[in-house]
Amino acid sequence: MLDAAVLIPLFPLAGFATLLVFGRRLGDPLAGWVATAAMGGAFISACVTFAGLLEVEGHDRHDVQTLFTWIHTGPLDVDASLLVDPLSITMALFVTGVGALIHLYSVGYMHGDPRYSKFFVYLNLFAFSMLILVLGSNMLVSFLGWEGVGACSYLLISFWFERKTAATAGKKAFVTNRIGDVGFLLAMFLVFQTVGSLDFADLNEASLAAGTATAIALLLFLGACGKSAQLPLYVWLPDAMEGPTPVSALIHAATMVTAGVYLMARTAPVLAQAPDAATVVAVVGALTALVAATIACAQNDIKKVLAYSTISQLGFMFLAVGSGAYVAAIFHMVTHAFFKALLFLGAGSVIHGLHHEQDMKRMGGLRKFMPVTAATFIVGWLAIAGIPPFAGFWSKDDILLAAFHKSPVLWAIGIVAALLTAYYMTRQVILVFFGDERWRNAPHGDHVEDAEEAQHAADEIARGAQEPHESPWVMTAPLVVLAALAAIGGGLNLPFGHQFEVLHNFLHPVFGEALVDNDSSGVLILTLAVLAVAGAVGGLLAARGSWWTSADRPSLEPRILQRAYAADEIVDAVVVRPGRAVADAAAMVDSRAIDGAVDGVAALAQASGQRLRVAQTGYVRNYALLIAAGTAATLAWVVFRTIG
Amino acid sequence: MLILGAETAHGAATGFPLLSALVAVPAIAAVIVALLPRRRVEVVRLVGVLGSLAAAVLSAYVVARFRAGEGGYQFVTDTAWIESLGIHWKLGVDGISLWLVALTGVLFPIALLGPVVHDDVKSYVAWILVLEAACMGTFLALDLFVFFVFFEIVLVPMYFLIAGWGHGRREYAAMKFFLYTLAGSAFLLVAMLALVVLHAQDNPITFDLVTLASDQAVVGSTARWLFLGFAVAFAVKTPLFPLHTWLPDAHTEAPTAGSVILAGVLLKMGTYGLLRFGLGLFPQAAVDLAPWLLTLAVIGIIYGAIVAAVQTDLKRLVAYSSVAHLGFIVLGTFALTTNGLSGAVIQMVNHGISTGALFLLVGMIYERRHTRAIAELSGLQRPAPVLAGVFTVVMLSSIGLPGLNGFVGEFLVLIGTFSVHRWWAVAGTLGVVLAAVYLLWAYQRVFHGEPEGDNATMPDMVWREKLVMVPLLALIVFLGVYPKPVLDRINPSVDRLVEHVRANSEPDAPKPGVPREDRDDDEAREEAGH
Amino acid sequence: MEPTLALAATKVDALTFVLSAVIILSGALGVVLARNPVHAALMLVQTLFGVAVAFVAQGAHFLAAVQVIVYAGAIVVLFLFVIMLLGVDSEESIEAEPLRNQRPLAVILGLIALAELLLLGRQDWATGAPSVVAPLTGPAANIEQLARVLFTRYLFAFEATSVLLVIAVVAAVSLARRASAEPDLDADIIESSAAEDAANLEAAVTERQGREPEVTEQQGREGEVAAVGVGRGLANGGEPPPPAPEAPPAPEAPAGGIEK
Amino acid sequence: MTVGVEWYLTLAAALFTIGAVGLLVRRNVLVMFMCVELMLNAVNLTFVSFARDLNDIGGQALVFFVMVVAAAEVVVGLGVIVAIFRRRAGATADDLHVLKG
Repeated sequence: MLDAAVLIPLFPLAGFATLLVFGRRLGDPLAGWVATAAMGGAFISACVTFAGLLEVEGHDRHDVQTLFTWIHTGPLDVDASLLVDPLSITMALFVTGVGALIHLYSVGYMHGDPRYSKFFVYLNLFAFSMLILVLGSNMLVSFLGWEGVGACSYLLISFWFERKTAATAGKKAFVTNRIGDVGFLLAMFLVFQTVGSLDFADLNEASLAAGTATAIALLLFLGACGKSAQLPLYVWLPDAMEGPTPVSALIHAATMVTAGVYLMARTAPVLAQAPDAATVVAVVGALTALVAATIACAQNDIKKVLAYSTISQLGFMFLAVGSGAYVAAIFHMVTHAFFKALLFLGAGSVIHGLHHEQDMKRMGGLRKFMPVTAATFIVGWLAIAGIPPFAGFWSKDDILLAAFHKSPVLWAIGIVAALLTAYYMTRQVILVFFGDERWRNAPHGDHVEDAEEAQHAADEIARGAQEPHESPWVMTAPLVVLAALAAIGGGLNLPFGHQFEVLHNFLHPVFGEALVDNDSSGVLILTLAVLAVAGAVGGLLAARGSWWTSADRPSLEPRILQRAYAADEIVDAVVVRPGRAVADAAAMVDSRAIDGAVDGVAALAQASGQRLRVAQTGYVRNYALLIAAGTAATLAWVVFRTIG
Repeated sequence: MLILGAETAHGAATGFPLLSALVAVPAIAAVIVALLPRRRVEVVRLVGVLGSLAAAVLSAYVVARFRAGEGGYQFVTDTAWIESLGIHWKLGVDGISLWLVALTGVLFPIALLGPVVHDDVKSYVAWILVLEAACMGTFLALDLFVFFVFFEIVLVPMYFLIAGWGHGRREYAAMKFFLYTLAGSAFLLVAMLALVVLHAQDNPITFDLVTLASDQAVVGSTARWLFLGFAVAFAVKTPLFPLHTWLPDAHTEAPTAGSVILAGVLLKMGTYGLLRFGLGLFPQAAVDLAPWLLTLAVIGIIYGAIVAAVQTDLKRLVAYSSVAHLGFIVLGTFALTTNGLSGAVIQMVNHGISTGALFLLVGMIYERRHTRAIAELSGLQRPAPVLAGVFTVVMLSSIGLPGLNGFVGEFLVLIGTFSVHRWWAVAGTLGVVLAAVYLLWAYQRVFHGEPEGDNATMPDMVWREKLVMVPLLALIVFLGVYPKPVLDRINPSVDRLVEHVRANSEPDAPKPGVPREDRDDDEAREEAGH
Repeated sequence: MEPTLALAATKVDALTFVLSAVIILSGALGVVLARNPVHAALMLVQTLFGVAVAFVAQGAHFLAAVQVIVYAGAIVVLFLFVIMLLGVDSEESIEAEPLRNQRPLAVILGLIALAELLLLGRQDWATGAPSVVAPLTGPAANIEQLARVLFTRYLFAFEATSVLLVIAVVAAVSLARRASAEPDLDADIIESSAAEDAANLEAAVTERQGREPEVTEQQGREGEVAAVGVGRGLANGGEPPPPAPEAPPAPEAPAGGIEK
Repeated sequence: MTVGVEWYLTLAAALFTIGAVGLLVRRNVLVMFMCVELMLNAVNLTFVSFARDLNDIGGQALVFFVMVVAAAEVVVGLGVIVAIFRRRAGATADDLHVLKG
């Protein structure tokens, strides 16, 4: 049954190939259904593989399936092989599961788009890449997926390429990711040099020198920062919201951005050997969680809030990784996938219902018009805010506990970030679903750039149908499923004793010794949990107090936060402009100095020719005179040779 | 075919002179084209395409019959040419040249089929066929003299292709290309003759590469100077920073087919020469001077990418990207490790495919829009989704996305360099980021956004263009996913080269006695190779 | 050989030498110094006869005959024919020498070379090995000896020279033939010579302003082309372009090569 | 006083010099041509002298060839002159300087 692992990535690949060839002929919505079916197949394969894995006993749950030799030169021998173990199958399960739901949702969301089939081509290719990433048994295969998801992310963010912002955002995402990839690449080189193999298994078994371990861990973390949008490489993720909302849900919330966490977890033994690097990871994670949360408090774009929230939550995961709590990180990754995908899809449903309105200040009171969306969104809100017994509480609590063991300072940062999370999410829920129906008065669609859409919106208004509407079932069904998961997902890993820690036990063979088992006293756990809940409730109440009555409170939206600490401007001033200047200077040097030298040589030849052409008078007697002079000179030389 | 298969099957060098045929077929086709009447354009095209396809089939046959796992030269042809000077018509392939021959075989039919030329088709086709013959000869030659002859012949058809069918400042570009390369070749000629003469002091005179490489008659500072002579010629051709400025002009002004061949095949002569002659003839000097060349390679990677980023001409941008990519090849070559060298060889092939495809695509845009200025293009993805899609794949390959061909070479080069010259590899890895910057930025400006003006009505690819792109795309994906067949044939030869360099560059014992043994060994293997 | 006879022979030899030397050198100087080309040609005949005498004095009887018949007889006559045909028998102004320092330099260089030759001659005149081909002194007559060598050892060269002569004849015919296919061009160019000055001046003004002071010596390729163009214009009755004021006056231009 | 080969050679050298100087100073193309003939004759004289001195008929054979070549040269040269003079009525060597750099 483990052999079904091969099918997991194969299904999306087949879907990709089918749609690439026949996509346009299948059209809307058949192409979407094909893609969804492919994801469904992948999910079933993952379930089968999972079942197969459960049949194997404990520490033997580690199976490498080699497909073919990929690159083999000299000492380097890399197979295209898949690794089936508890960690990878956990990832595969939630990637395929959440992925299938989001594919289903997209069938409805993308309805009517001129490039409908292409969207699913990209989406399937993304799923394939993501599965290769999590299932790869060595760093290079994972890197294949790693880069593949980056490329698909690029294609999907700039899906509506006519919009300049979308195109720019796609490019920004790819380039920022590439910066992180340098870290991944260098880490691979270093691993190969020291370990002699790129297999995760070999790397994790190797005992490395402290410096090497730190270097590898930090380089991998650099890669993870790029992919998982951590400080300072997070700037691409908010812009990535230019992509269609299902993309934001799938790629920029649930799956791809968690790849960095997965990578760090996968190479946990290396991090365990490098305590300094672990500290760096934890600190960066905590700071990211805090900074992004503050920014999220002042955003008005419904998706931007969620984007910064995602960054913040990813920061929590890295805080867990850095604290050695890999299970907590994976746990939070899974629950986060549930509730953040839910929130994004809900936001998408709202945007869809409001004809591409994304400004929360022009929403309000939508719960009456979109009951299913509102209900599920509220579940997601409770989950992310950390209100027990929803999923987010349990995973976040795990992380904060681990952080406390690492350092109380980190815990304090974490708890503030959690408080802010509750605050901004509550603000969002109130602004969108409660309060006045501000969309009635708002000048509708003035920010919509697409003329066709504006026309469409105008038509809707003319027909008196400008009232928001609930989305079709293909969109709400995934919401309901995800809401259920967000509600009960915490059950995966309950801190009530060993037998309840299902995920912990399941993943234990993977992390083994790398896992720090903190024997915390029940009192401490309880205290911290109560404090966390208190923080969450505090944030919630603060937001209710501030935003319930009025949506217009500029004092609570400082300009600096709205502009996200001017990060884009700083990047522009520190990286882009100097880079541009350097490039211009280099181009100038190239054409003036280097090519100038070449042309200068040519000009020199030409100029000397111009000077010397005067000697060619054209008078034959002049030439004859020169010949005579040459003869006399030659004779003189002979005379001196013979006589002198 | 059957008979000839039977003869080569048991490794006989005699029988059908397969490699000579590889050179002769395009040359004969060129002569036939030259004899055809000028007005029969269709016949001319047909003969040209058939000639290049025949060469492609032959090269595919060579690839198929090539015995993997052997590092020595195969299919060796050796006939005395100018006996008194020890010059032989000696051709052979090993795992390194095999793929360059195959690349030549693939790219020329594509270059002939892809872009359509309307003026003076006869001369155009004839020149391209002459070029193909010369390229084949360059990669197959195992005699320094024969190599030099082909190396120089290449310039003539390329000069006429640029000057005759190019754009803009084509005369300037053609002249620059010709003179620049010729100036480099002067160093090559002098160094080559010096090597042969010095070798002939104690041995029978010969231009034979294998003998010269194994005898190691020239050592010490002399070898370094001679190596520099070779290196300058090949660095111009490669081109290595700062000898690269002929390339943007030549690539930009050349006709599409010229750009494809220039980038795909001609540049490889430089890197191939460095590898085959630089390392083979002067291993000690190569080791001594490797840090300098590595530095230049890294500068080329970074610098080429940076300069490419601000180009306003799409073709020029692709041209500068070649500078960066070729930097990777040189980096891998002078890392002098199996990984690095294998990566360099496969990167030569990859760059030929990717950049060749990029030039084809840019040529298609130019044919439709009659401009290459990035500023005048916009939103092409909407009117031409297929073109945009193909461009995306090729671009990602050029960026080095895993799963596509470009990655394999870059990765091997970098990982091979990292273990011996760590910081050079780190700097080279930064080029990976820059490649994404300039290509994606260009892609955004050209294909993304609203199509304005004439861009909105630009026609998409026609079936002929799709047909031409299909093999390239297939190779891009295949080489990225399953490079094993290629690497399996490259590796033994590369191992042999690395071993040769290692054996002849022991820091304390470059005495003639040591390599003598090695030579016997080599010769034995050479015999086995026959 | 008897000493008296030998002495007598020596005296005859010396006399012959001195006579022939005077004839040769005076004729040569005459060629160089004669103003009239016809005179120069006649002085050339004198020199050629002198050389023939010197040949006889040294036993080259056959060559002496050929010298008189071919050189003096055929070649010089050819010269005279051409002189008459072209009507260039006018006297050249010996005083005018447009190239600066050409004359003194020529004489000085000539004398230096001569002095060097003679200096070398003091050391060693002939350095070859005697009788490489065939001995000069022998029973057969000079003409027979020469024929034997020519038709054996130098046969190939002999045949080659015959081919050379044929080619020369063909060349002469084709060169001298009036190209009837393109009479306009010829006419134009001949007519253009009158307009050349103006054209040159114009070219000088427009294209090479101030680059070189001596416009008269310009007459570069561009000028030539321009001249043809202007020549056409003149032939069609067009006005010649007015000479630029700052250029030298037209008569100094080199159109009238041989002064009347 | 014996008339040795050096006498004739000195004479030939003088003749050659006169011819060469004439070539340099005269502007009439035909006269220049004649000066060339003078130089050729000077060389012929040396050949004959050497032939006698070295007792070798080869020198005389060479003179024979020189004469033939001279004849051919004169024919072609005069043909060229005729062609030139037909195009530009009356010209000296100095007028023919279109190959000026």
